[in-house]
Amino acid sequence: MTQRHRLATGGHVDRAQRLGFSFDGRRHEGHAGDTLASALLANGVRLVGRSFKYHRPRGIFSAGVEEPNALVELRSGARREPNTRATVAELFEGLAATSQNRRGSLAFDWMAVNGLLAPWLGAGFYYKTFMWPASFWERVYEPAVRKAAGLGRASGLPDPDHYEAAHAHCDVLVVGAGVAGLAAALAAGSAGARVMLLEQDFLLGGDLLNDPAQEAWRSTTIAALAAMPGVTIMPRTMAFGFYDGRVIGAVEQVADHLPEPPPHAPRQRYWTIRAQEVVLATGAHERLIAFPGNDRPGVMLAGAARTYARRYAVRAGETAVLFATHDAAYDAALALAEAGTRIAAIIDPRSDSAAMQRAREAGFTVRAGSVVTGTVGGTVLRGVEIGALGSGSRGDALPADLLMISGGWNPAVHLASMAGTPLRWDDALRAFLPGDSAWQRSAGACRGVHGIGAAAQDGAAEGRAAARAAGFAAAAAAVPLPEGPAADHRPFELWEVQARGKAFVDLQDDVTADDIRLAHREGFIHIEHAKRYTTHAMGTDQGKVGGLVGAAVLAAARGEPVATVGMPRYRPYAAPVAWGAMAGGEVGKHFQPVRRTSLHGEHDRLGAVWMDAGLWKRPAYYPKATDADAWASVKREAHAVRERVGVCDVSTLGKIAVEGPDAATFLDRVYANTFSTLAIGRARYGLMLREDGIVFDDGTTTRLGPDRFFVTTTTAQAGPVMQHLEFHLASAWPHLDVSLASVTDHWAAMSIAGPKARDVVAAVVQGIDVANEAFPFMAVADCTAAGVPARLFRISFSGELAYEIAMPAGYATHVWQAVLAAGAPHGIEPYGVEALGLLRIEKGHVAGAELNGQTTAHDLGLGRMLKKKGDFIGRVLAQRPGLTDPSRPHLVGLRSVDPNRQIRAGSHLLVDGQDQGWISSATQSVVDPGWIGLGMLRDGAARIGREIVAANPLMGEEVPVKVVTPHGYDAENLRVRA
Amino acid sequence: MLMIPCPHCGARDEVEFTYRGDATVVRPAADAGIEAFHDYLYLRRNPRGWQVEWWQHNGGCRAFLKVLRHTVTHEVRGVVTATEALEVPPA
Amino acid sequence: MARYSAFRILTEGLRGNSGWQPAWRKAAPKPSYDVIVVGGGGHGLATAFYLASVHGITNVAVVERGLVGQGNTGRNTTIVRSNYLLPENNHFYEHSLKLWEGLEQSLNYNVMMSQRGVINLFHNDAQRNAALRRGNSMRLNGIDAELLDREGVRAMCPIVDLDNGRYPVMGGLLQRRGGTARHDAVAWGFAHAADARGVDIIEHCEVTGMIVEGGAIRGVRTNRGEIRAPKVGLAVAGSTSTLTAMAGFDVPIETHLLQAFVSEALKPLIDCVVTFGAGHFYVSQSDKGGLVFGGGLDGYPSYGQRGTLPTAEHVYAAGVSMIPALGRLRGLRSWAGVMDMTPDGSAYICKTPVQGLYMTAGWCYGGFKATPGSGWCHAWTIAKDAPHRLNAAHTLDRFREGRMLDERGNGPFFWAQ
Amino acid sequence: MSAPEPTHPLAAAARGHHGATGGAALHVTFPAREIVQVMLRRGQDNALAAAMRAAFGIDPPGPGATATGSGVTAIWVQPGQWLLTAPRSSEGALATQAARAFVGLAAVADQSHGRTTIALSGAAAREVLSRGCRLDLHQAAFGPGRAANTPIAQIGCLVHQTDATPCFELTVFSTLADPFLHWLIEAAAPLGVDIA
Repeated sequence: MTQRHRLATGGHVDRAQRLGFSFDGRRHEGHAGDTLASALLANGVRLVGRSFKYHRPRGIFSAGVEEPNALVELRSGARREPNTRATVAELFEGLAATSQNRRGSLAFDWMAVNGLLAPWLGAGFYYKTFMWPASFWERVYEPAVRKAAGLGRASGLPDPDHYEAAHAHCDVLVVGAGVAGLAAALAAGSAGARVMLLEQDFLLGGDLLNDPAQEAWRSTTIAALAAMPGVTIMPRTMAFGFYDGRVIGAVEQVADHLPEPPPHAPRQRYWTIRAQEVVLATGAHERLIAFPGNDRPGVMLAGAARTYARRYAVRAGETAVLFATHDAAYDAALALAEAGTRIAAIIDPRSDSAAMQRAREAGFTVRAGSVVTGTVGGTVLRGVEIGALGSGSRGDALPADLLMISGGWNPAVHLASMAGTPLRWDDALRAFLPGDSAWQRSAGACRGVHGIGAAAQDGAAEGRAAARAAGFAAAAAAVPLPEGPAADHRPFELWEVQARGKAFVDLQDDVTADDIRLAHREGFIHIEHAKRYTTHAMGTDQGKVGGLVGAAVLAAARGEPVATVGMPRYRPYAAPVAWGAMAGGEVGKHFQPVRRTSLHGEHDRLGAVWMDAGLWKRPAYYPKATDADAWASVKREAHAVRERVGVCDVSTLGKIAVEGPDAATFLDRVYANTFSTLAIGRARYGLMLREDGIVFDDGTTTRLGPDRFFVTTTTAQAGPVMQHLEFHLASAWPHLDVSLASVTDHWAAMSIAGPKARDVVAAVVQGIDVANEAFPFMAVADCTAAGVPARLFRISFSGELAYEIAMPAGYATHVWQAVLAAGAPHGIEPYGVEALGLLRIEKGHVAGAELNGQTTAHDLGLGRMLKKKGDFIGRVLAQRPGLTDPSRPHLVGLRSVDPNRQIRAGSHLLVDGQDQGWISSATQSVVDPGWIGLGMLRDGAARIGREIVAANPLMGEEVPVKVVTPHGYDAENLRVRA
Repeated sequence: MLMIPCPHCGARDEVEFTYRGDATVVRPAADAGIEAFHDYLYLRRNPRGWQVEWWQHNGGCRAFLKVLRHTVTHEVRGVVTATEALEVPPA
Repeated sequence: MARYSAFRILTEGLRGNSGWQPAWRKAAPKPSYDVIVVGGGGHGLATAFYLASVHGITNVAVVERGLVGQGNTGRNTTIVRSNYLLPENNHFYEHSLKLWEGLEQSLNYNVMMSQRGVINLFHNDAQRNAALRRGNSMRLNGIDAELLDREGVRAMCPIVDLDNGRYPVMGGLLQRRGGTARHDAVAWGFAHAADARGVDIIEHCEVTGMIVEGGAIRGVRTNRGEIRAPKVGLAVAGSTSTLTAMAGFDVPIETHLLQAFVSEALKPLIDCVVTFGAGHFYVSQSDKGGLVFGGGLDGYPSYGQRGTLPTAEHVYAAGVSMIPALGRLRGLRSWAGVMDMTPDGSAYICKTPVQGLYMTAGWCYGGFKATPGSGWCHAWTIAKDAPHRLNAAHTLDRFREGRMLDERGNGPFFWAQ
Repeated sequence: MSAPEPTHPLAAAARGHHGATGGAALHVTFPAREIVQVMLRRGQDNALAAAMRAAFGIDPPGPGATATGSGVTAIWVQPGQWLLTAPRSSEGALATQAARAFVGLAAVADQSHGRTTIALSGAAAREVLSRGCRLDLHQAAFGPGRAANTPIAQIGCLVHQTDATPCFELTVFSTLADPFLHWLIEAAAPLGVDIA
């Protein structure tokens, strides 16, 4: 028979919608409105999991986010989600769940043998043991510990769903849509504030859902809120953290209640919400009582049993015992009795109370002054042992399959605490309540105001105050609030019933009251130490139901009040959050945006192999079918440049327009060399240092007018250089009248290099005489290129006669095609970054590998560039002895003695067996075939001509190399000036 | 998340800004020597409390701003432009 | 105090574990000591332990503002390695790693050292070349390092997605002897062992002033009274500047926060420590089953021990980009430590401008792995009033001299540029 | 040879409908624009205002604001900096006009090719932008004529609301226009979007 524990009427489930689901392969049926937990209970499934350490049988303990026990693997395949709380997993058609942390079946988990070893597996046992023999920890013990530990299994497969981020702003954010939250949102919304109302549940109402009498107010209020244009209601949205600046992080479960997300929809949405005011109406979590066997399936929080009966119309047991410490818990007995459960007894340590009398009048058996001393049964509860308060021994057993317990209620102060709110102990509620805070307002049960009517009043008052504080001063009309019976949540102080047997304070991590006492005995007397030593309150539930109980056991051991012992600090997250949600949409291929030059399509058409350069995609080389391998392509391209002509996209270089009356002065200060003397229409190589005297960047800068310069940077440093310039203009020299504009994206640029470059340029460019005398090395002029406005630079990185044509980016394709056409008769080849690197290494030009943030101008052979007079960034600190030490590694050229033996960047340079430097760049030469490189070598200049060793022990290589000048190719620069 | 009230743009998320160091250190005169530049570049008061800092609103108006911020509570109490001054309150 | 042994474990288990004693005494301060170590984290306790065990100096107080091991020792991501480029750093960290390798036996405490391997992934030629240079530096200095190609990475950590990310994985630099240890146990183990050698560990004892007379340290003022000593060592993580200010000098340090995260507990999924090269993310799995992960600094000075969302978003995004299977797992907890960040990213273990005042500081985000080495070198420096050769370069004055220990060429206070 | 028309950075972008079907709530176009960055010289505030009024009929707008006149819109972007935008006429026309008008008063940089404008309109435009934009775009906080620079999906974006539809003109660096458009399409996919 299906759903044999389902009530015929009542609750917030839709009996017309039958949803099939499975647990451990067994088929069951539930209804829309169920959670997995309520559906399991409806079908009589009690045993749902195994505990962390002792593999004890565990059942459903709560009806909400605080669940420590009922963790399952939800779904299957790549969508498997381990450690999913059955109590919050919304049921859908076809849901498949599997129990976890067991070997063998759930009913016969042979790891339960750990329970027999419990005397040696107590708190912190691993710190004192597993040390003998010394080598065994990693080889034997640790693998076994790891395998046994952990809870559920990850799928190990890529998550097929996607996630998105979202941002919101509001005047008043209300977290929690129980009665207090609804009232707060209603009050704030009525005042005209922009309100967001977050509720982690799929239904709004919280405890209102457990009282049919409140249904009218609940539905009217939800409808009223929905009708307010300024109010946004967000169910299935859990606020996980409260951050600086009144920013709340929340996750909306967009599609977790569906078999899979609808097309285009994310599984979850991660919200960052900036609020002017925050009202926390997060409710309270009922807490357990520690007594032997308090973990057996069938032991359940009283409020949860009541919720299953009233909200889900499920009878959690046939014969129940209620173990209550306060009057409010008695409603559970009433609810279950209404549901048809036989209430065998109400056990209460108190001698008398109003609820007790009412219960007796209603015909319940109440055993005052008594406590539960233990439970009996196997994998499910069969009986409850009852004894007198303080007797210390286990009492008689009363048959029952459900034990409802309530040690009191802990306000859910997680978010308030994260907001920096101090917590204060309340002696009546025996719980920590939020104190005063400038950052948030708490309302309702989360600040100890219980009962429908009182919580509603409290919520409305805080909602109104929040709206007022957010600038909505207009007195809002009084909002309708529900009436409700007062409920007394002040508990008798009973944290633990001491008797023989394991009494758990943390159900998930198998922490017992004895473990806490052991920690105390071993000196871990502070709550933070005890927590860490025992792992108390460190499971997925973060101790929501037992955290305070453990603290109280510790307090008792210390002989101090709980208030003094305190609670461990609350940190994000209020409840666990999906990794994918926190990551949002910028993952995988979209982890960072791809930056493309305007010639990207041209490179693609030419079959470029791409490489990443920061965000940019750049052509590494352009393979041809006739190339034997990548090196063949690279060498072919470089050959073309050395022998004929090549063209390369250099649009990625940073470009900054520097203008203003003080532009020249400014550049003189940010560059180590001088620009104020540069003639208009000329370019100059510039070297920029950091303030610490280390080389920062290089590039060519052009003077376009008396107060107009065009600065170029390396591709990698374009952003940092801009910020560096802006910072010094703002902080060091605010009096200089200079403006900076990044024009990197406006200008595309291509380098045309090789002996035939002039012929190609002459054919493409109009308006300039490109003859050597008329347009010498380092000349710059505006022109047209293939009919479009352009700027021509005569600069070279390759060591050949070379020009750079820059043009507005939208014309780059047009000019590129014109260049290829004009170059065709000369055998022009496009060349990529690899060939560019080959050419510059041959020529001895430094690049990123040498400008690595560890080298000085002197190290790089550029010391002559530093101007002798005047201030510039880096001038003073470059003079420190450690940076002028002549023994520092110095730039050298390197050549493999055997031209066929490869040398690699990253190898170290050994001289007489001593590590004296490293190879920064390496390639194959095309002018003198063989492997060459640049490196940094101590006493480099003095060692030119020597044969040393390039050692690469990582790859088992030792290659003899000859130290040569880095500037071996056309040392007189005849080619670039030709 | 820090919300920094840019004097030009209004309150914006910390992601739009980049911290750029203690704004109370001043770049020495060109002839000040190694010791002065060492102190400027390396030594930090690093207060546990209020500090005036450089932040660039590089995701917004790109202005360099002086921000008075508390290094424990992260509270931002004042933001001014680069050429204005901020008083540091007593701890 | 009795040693932990297999026999004791057995007999205690049989009598209800009722005979265990506190792991260390709750000492009260005496008026004077030979050495005061300020800071009861891993570094301070290790300093005290090595003062006692190596140098025979046992009249030592460790004064701790709060609890043992509740600062960065208890809030890091537990990684142990010595894969550094610069010889000054890799020699030091290798010494530290060797101390780790024998720590259980030295301390009679299981710190759960697990040499499961640390991989740094690289994604392009420039990163590969830098990894080669660093790995070769390690090898030439006698430290284990291996270059992994893509298949090697797949074999060590099959769950890493080599191809589908924005930046495909090209390979990795592996240090097999690297791994993890149980952070709390390190603090407790050093406390246990130092205490056993006579060191007074004084918790809830906050230093409120430094007693400096004639340029020399004479002791500290605390909320539990004045404590005199001719030598004082600082091991206070993010609070170094506060204490040096009490002694009258500023240091090249900015205190920043670094977030760390742990997932729900899972059955074994990741068997090594793996670091993404294309974003700020690294992850390992604790023995309890949680994935322990982190990334980069939040980017502004803070003593607040709590981070904000943008940095967390990046960490999670980088994580799921490296390992797409992480998407359906859940983050359980996040927290933050406060880091002494130095201009060049390397630490200080040195004398100070005040005679008799020493420090181990500036550990940036790498202090945990340094714990035994830092304590060992700090103890040496205190005992001999001179640095050991392993920490001779780790001075406060190196910036005056232009002898920075900048592993990555990031430049001074790179996060502030 | 007559000057060719420049290639638009999004010329290759897929046109047509993307994402959910059932009545596209959103429309995207790529208006061709000239964009000129104007940077005030020290002490020339009043003179520049006068010159801008004379040349374009508008006063330089203050922070967060825009001003439109005679076919040209000025958008405040930084202290002392504005973008002038106009529908594309001929290459460099607006930059040349601005440079002439502002001689000695401001530096002028043509950004027409460096920035790409994507116009997003539709009732759900705010909702789509909220998937990556951290600004408060609610009517009470933003509105027609308002503009702000902010990073969206790691890409710097000038968000300019041009009307109450609402329509937003999103101006980004041209070399990042493609990933930006991709982000926009992904964000809009649950609602459906038409690219014209």
